[in-house]
Amino acid sequence: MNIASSAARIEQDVKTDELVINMGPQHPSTHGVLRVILKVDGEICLDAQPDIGYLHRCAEKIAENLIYGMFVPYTDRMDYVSGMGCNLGYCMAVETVAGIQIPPRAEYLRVIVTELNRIASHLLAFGTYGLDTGAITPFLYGFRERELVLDLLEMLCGARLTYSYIRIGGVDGDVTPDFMSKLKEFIDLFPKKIREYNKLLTFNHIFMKRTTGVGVLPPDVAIAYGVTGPSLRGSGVKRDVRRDDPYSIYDKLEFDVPVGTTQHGGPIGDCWNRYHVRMRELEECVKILQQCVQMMPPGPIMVEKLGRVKPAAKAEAYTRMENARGELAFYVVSDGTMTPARVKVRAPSFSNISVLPEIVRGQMIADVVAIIGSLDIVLGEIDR
Amino acid sequence: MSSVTAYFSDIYRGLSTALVGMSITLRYLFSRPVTEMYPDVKPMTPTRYRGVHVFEEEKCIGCYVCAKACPVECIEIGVVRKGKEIKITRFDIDYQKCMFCDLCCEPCPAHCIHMGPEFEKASFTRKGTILRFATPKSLTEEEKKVEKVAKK
Amino acid sequence: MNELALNLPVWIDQVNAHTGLRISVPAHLIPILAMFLCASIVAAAMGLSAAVLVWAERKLAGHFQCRLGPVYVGGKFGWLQSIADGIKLFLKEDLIPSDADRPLFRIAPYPVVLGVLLAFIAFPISEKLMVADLNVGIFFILAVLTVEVFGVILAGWASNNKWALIGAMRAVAQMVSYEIPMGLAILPVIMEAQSLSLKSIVNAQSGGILQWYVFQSPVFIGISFLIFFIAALASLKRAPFDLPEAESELTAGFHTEYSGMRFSFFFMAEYAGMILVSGLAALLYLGGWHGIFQGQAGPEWFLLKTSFLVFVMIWIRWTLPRLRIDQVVYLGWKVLTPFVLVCVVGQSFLAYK
Amino acid sequence: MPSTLAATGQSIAGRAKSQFGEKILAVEQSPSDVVLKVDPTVWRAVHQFLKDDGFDLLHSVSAVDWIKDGRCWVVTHLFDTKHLMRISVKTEVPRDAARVDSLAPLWSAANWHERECFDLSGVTFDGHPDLRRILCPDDWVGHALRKDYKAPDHYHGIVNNVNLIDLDNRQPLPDTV
Repeated sequence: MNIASSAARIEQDVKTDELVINMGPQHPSTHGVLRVILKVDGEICLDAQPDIGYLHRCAEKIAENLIYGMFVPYTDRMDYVSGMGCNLGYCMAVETVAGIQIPPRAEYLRVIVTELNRIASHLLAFGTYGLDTGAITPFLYGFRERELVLDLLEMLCGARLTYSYIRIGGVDGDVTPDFMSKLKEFIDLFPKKIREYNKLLTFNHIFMKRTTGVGVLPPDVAIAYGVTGPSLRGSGVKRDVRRDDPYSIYDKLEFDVPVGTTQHGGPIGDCWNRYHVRMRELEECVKILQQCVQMMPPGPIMVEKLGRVKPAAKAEAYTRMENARGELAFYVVSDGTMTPARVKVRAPSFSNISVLPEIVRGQMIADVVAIIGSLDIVLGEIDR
Repeated sequence: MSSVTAYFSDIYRGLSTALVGMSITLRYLFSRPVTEMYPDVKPMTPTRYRGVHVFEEEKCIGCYVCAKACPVECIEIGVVRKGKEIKITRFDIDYQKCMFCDLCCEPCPAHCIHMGPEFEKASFTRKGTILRFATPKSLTEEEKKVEKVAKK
Repeated sequence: MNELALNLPVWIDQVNAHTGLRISVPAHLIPILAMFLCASIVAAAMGLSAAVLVWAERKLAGHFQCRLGPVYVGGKFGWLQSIADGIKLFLKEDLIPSDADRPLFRIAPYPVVLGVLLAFIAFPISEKLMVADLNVGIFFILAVLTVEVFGVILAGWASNNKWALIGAMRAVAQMVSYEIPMGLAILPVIMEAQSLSLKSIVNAQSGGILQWYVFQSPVFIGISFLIFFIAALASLKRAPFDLPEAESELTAGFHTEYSGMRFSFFFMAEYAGMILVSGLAALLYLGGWHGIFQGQAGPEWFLLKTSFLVFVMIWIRWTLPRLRIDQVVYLGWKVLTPFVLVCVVGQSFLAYK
Repeated sequence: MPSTLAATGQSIAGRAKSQFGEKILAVEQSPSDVVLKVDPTVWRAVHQFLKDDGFDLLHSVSAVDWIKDGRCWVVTHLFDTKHLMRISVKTEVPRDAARVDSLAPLWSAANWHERECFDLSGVTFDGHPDLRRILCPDDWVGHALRKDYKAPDHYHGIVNNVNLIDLDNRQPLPDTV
């Protein structure tokens, strides 16, 4: 694209002013309360500085004042779109630091709910990305299927958004036969719907023109900024914690790690790639769910006699897990009491959004929206 | 691909994919809507639904375990103990704070508090969101002295 | 209108005879009275049809998206929804931002409505039903539609809001770009009909579906019909060309700061414009009030065709993503304009008999 | 459950030990990482060494406040995306003068992570290009994750302390600062 160079030429010929625009915190497409300070020259964006913190609750401080198990409901409210992932990340960290082994059935249940939640989260990303690019109907279609997932999760844990289903030492409740039949129904139905989404939005020519070659994130820049998850995989880097460092039962499951391609006729790492990686991950989620349903062993779902979680003093663990948005890590340090000395949350969106200034330069205002949407951020997690 | 063919294939693909998308939306125009008519038709909440608590006062032993387990300290309990006799004078839950996390119900030794199916407890005042579960009791002066009210 | 002016004294006499009143109107006031009557009929019809259309769009949008759309207001189907919305907008406070250019901010909505309103003057619904059969009807409509641009840029500038300004800039770039393919797309039809009067253009298409211009000359006029429709979408700022008010980018574009009645003027102009350009397409390309078979004619045919085109507009809006401004301008100048030029040249050879 | 990659940092830890000698205070094994305890003076040099060795992804920068010891940990977690290796680097600084060198010249990611660490834990990073608060407002007082931190009751007239809100009759707000 030579937009930037032509902009420079116009700047030489005609003396024009730059316009500083405040995008957010109340703006329809900043996905929450992100504020971006845009410096534009007409329609072309010269600089963008994200400003975060509007949703800051200092959850890490709250964690220091609660006993280990009590912090689980708060993790739901970080990445509120995929709360199960946050539950799992925190519980894994505490279990690692306290040396708790959880029963196999609980592991399967954990994977089922996190993958279901990943589907819900990616559907939201799909729908809102449609909205960002101006197509309203895909959003409703995405939410229609997301509703099915939420109904499933509601059946299992009684809540639709803030689950706190995964607890330290296991999970909150066992599946019911009703749940399993509904889950199988969903697994059968969903691949058809993915094909429909692809027809409606992914391969729509206007949509492809809007996203191809826009916001190209080279792999080295992505890694330098600590970008992880689908956004990194969109740049062609095949890194997925579920594959590289299988936690829970992911080593027993077969699934692909989709990465960005050039099949759409654009560079690797553009918005379309980041978006399409998510769409292909939906298919992989269905695969994982199918395997989990078949392989799930009987048994207890909670550690017997968990007792008090009281790790040794100065014990620490830094557990990473692949949440819908990237590598979510919890750094738990114990001081030998019932409450942790420090819980640090490494939120994937925090690093993902920090790369924004790097990739919006020279793009147009409409592209800024497309880029923010393709990074798929959740502000609850960035600000914590 | 030369730029001429690219130009024409762009136009062709623009039109054809638009028509494909329009055929999908047209199909849904004639399919049944999925809207739930919420205020008219109440949705069925599943059995494990975590709504407003259900409190069984006769079972409660006033042990404060639920209040201690609450991460947000939204439960306030008042108990009068006279020997083996237990009188629950207060059992208030502040639904401004409650996260509906179910952590209070798990440790209860008497199984007297559960999450219920009710979820419509909006109120116009802050006070209205504090639900008092215990039946009101008149206390004697002596009982008032031994009444123990605690949040945690 | 002239017929109305001729009939008015007769009607007044009849009213006087029936009621015993003694209304007498001086002869020189009769044309003015007729003008007022016509104007108010057009304005009322436009307002009413815009209201119906808003409801229809919401209802259709709902069903396209597996929702229901409005259901409560007015008993079944929420058919009074847009009336209720209208009342709400009437009663709302008319907010003007403190840093706005107040006089400009106040007058900006009027040119927008004015353009569409004026265009209805030369707009025939059937053989008889029209305000004025201008001999330059189509030219007049295209000319007054352009007035809307003034209102939009005024609104964007006077709001003193950066988003509104960008929206207005986009609107102007887009509407000016698409005037050209839209105007050129009409040329083949005019060449074929040898007239600028809409009435004679339609009457040249009488005699069954094959006489409609789209089917008379399916290649050149057919393509120019498609181009006219796309260009009309763009100049109406309808999705997928809704960049001036792109809600995900510019919150609401040029009318971000407007509320209440002034906002509803923008809204009404958009919907009245939809009816206008759909009707125009029906008149120019689809035989206007002539039916599918020979001898069938009447306003119902015209309304049917218009509402079908309006339905297609709604359908497109609820399916497609939005383009980017450079792509919109590219489409206007590099795709539609060359194609329509080919159509014009081709049709001029065909028309040379 | 210990991570399968927990011990992947052992070999590089050994090499770092021979490179920096005394300055590497200890090499520990946590359930998830090899933890390299280093002297604050070689903070950036060790990271430079690790980055040159292939640790291209800075996962996080965090600080742990140990008020009883009067010390403060600054911890980074690194990841090598090509060879799938991970390591953690830890240093101890006095909590009153918590300063280390910034890693922003090495990893772009460090910019925001260090800003967050400065904002919440009050660690100063020397050589950081733009060390401002990131989550809290610029005029916020104190660093929330310090153990001796007390949240203010009011902030610009907004009541911050829940216990000060009278549910029955709300007091008029104090004058804004």
